Amino acid sequence: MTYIGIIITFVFINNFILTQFLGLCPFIGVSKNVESAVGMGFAVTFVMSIAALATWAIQNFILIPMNIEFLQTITFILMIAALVQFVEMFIQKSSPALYKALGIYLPLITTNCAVLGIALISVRSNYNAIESFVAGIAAGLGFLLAIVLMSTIREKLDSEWVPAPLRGTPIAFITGGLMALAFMAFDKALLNNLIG
Amino acid sequence: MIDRVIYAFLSVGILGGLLGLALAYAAKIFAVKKDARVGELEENLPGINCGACGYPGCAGYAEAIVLEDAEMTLCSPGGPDVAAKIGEIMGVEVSVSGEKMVAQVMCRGTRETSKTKYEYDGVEDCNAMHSSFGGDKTCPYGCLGLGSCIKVCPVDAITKTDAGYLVIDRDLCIACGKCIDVCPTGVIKMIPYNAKDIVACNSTDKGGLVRKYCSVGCIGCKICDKKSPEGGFVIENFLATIDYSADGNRAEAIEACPAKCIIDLDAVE
Amino acid sequence: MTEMIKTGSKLALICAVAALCLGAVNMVTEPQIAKFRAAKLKAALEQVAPAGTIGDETAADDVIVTSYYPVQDGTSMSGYILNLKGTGYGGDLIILASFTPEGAVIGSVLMEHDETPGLGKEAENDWYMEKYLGYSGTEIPTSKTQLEQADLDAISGATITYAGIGYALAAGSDFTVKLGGK
Amino acid sequence: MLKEFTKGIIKENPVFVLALGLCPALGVTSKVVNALGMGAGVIFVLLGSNIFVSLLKNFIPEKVRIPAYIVIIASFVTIVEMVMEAFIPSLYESLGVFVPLIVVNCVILGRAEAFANKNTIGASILDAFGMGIGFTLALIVIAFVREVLGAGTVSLVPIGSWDGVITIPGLSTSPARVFSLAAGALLVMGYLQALLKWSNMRKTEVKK
Repeated sequence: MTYIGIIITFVFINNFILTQFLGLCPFIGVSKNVESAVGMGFAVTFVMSIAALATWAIQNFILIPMNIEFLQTITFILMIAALVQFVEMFIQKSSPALYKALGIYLPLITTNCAVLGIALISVRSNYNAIESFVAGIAAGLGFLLAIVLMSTIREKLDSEWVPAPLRGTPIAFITGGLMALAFMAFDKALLNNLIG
Repeated sequence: MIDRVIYAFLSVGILGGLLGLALAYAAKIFAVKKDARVGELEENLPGINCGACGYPGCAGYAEAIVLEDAEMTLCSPGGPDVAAKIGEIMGVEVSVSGEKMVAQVMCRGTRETSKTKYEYDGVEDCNAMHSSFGGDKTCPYGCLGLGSCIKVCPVDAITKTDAGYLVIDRDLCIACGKCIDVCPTGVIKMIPYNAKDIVACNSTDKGGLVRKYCSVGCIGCKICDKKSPEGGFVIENFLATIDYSADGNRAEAIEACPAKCIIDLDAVE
Repeated sequence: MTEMIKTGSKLALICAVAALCLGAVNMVTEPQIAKFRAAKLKAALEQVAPAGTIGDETAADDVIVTSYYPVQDGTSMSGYILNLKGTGYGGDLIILASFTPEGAVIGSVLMEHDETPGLGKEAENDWYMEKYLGYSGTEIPTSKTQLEQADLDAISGATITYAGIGYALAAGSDFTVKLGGK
Repeated sequence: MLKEFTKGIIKENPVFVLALGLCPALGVTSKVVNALGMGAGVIFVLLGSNIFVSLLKNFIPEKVRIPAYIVIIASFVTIVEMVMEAFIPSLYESLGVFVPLIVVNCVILGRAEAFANKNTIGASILDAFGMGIGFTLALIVIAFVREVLGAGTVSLVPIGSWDGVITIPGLSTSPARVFSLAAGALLVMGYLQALLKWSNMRKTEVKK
């Protein structure tokens, strides 16, 4: 699949949050204001692209040669957890300001289904190294797009009158549901028309 | 068959070991030297991150105390006991003067009791309404009742009564002052926690004018001071306020006040 | 320094022990899974195969046809069973389909897919796949209009899945014709 | 002690109250039988992980805390995956990509991080059961609503010849198919949470 195809697929057609259901916990939890959403979006994109590459390496250099593919889940998630902790320490040291903005969201990424999701999906559709990396970035951008759209809507919602039982997470879910409805418009036909 | 189990054992073991070493090593070189006292301070601060001390949350305040030796009594929600604990951790004697303060809305005017200039149908936010001609109420000093303070209060101490005016729960209020900052008409004021009564009005217009636009507004008639001289009533430019250092009985004044705007806080609204 | 070694070795120990348990469980479950997968394949082959003995699988270097089994009935070639990989809405569609040497569809089963439940997933049912019987080559409906004429666009909104199946079967049919009864 | 168990079911229900484990909660609940399968998997993994985490809580060094917990959780998940694929393959097929995702299910790591590494094994077991059952109940409720509206059927565990699917005459012919899709799941989740919040508010009002 061409790289543009991958990007369009993961940003629009198979958007990680709105059609694949991956990464909902931060999507609901962190989308209260735009800055934290953008911060979370970039942190996830950054980790996802490296994780996709690292897990591709594990799959092809360790798991397949030794024929121990049943260890896929454990090795992938071990790598992701270590990667996230490493990135968190690195950012804390190199730029405390960025760490203050992102700090609390980084450990959240380990438990983010989207990161392991992209690793498994790119292995399952046996992408090569570059395709996995591009898929990681694309999925991250899809995540960023969805979470930033969501945070702008939720900020607007704060000043609107919302019935009492709907305030907080319920209205967030309903907004997410309506966004998912809109995202259903992007389907394979879009891909075929766009890149033939 | 067995060899694959051994492969699994070795490969994941080595991978885990390498990652563990890398993380431990990274923890060493990336270690940001954090003063132990900052952590300890953070535990003792209330943790509501309300920003009353002027620093970004309790973590920010803790760091400011240790690194920039900020004032140790700024944590108003914590009050005297938190300040004492900070002093203890920093090894400095800290004494907090004055007693616990709480915020109160000095207005009981609702859409029934106060006239309005226009029909407002916009964003549920006091500042938004206030930006168009100072709010829909004819009285420019009163509470607009759209609850911006409710949204900003970190401890949800403010509630809107069925009658339509706002009440602040004195036990919940942590005196962080956020409601005062957000309120466009400045109708929220700080009073001592154990204050018994308040004059629920903020209007300095002449009595005649107040009577035209609000039936529960103070008209500066000074009856309260005559009826309960030791109640600490101070009347300046047509508005009565209470000097809480005098704590005499104000029952007659409450009774006599034509606008009934002196409220006994203990008589639960 | 020693503290680092201790941390590293502790994590290594936990990971190694975990991997050991997994290896052991895998030894127990793997033959079971293999047996189950083989049985499933055999059942599908029988369901789809024309009369005759099924030959062994030979790889095919075609984009859609991954491998095929020749089926001999006595001396004459009664048909071929092909492993097809089409693309549906959710991802790949793994189909096992059998064709007469002239390329007419004898039978087909949807083996693996990620189609949406309630929409594309309906293609799993036999009543859907049987509608393709008898078609061969270019007659196999692939576009929306062709699918509707042949009453194959069973559920609205899942046309992409059905078009995916149509394309795969058409490719399979051409492939068998090219084999020419080898 | 019993409080540890009961809190997970209503008061601190992981899905509705803590908003954890949303990915599988919405992803897999297009059928009730899937919810049961996923719930059982999560209870088993949560139980195993809580026990081992609280067992090893002094052994695991602070610096590699999260990777160590994740390895424990991942190994339990892989065991569930293997056992399910080997012995109940039909359920494994319908759970698809969601089985490995149990490992990043925030509920499990959340409980390991917030509870198991600070409490005794006994409390951790009760907490695991409480949270697991709370999670499963939430999943069943969501799955029931989504399946009835989205497919007009209620599919339970097939026993013997009965394939376990109860079709609702009126609905199953022309169901609102959106509910078995992503958008419908989010909407159902939103309205269910609103319902729960509304009933809590009414309860507190009645009490006041």
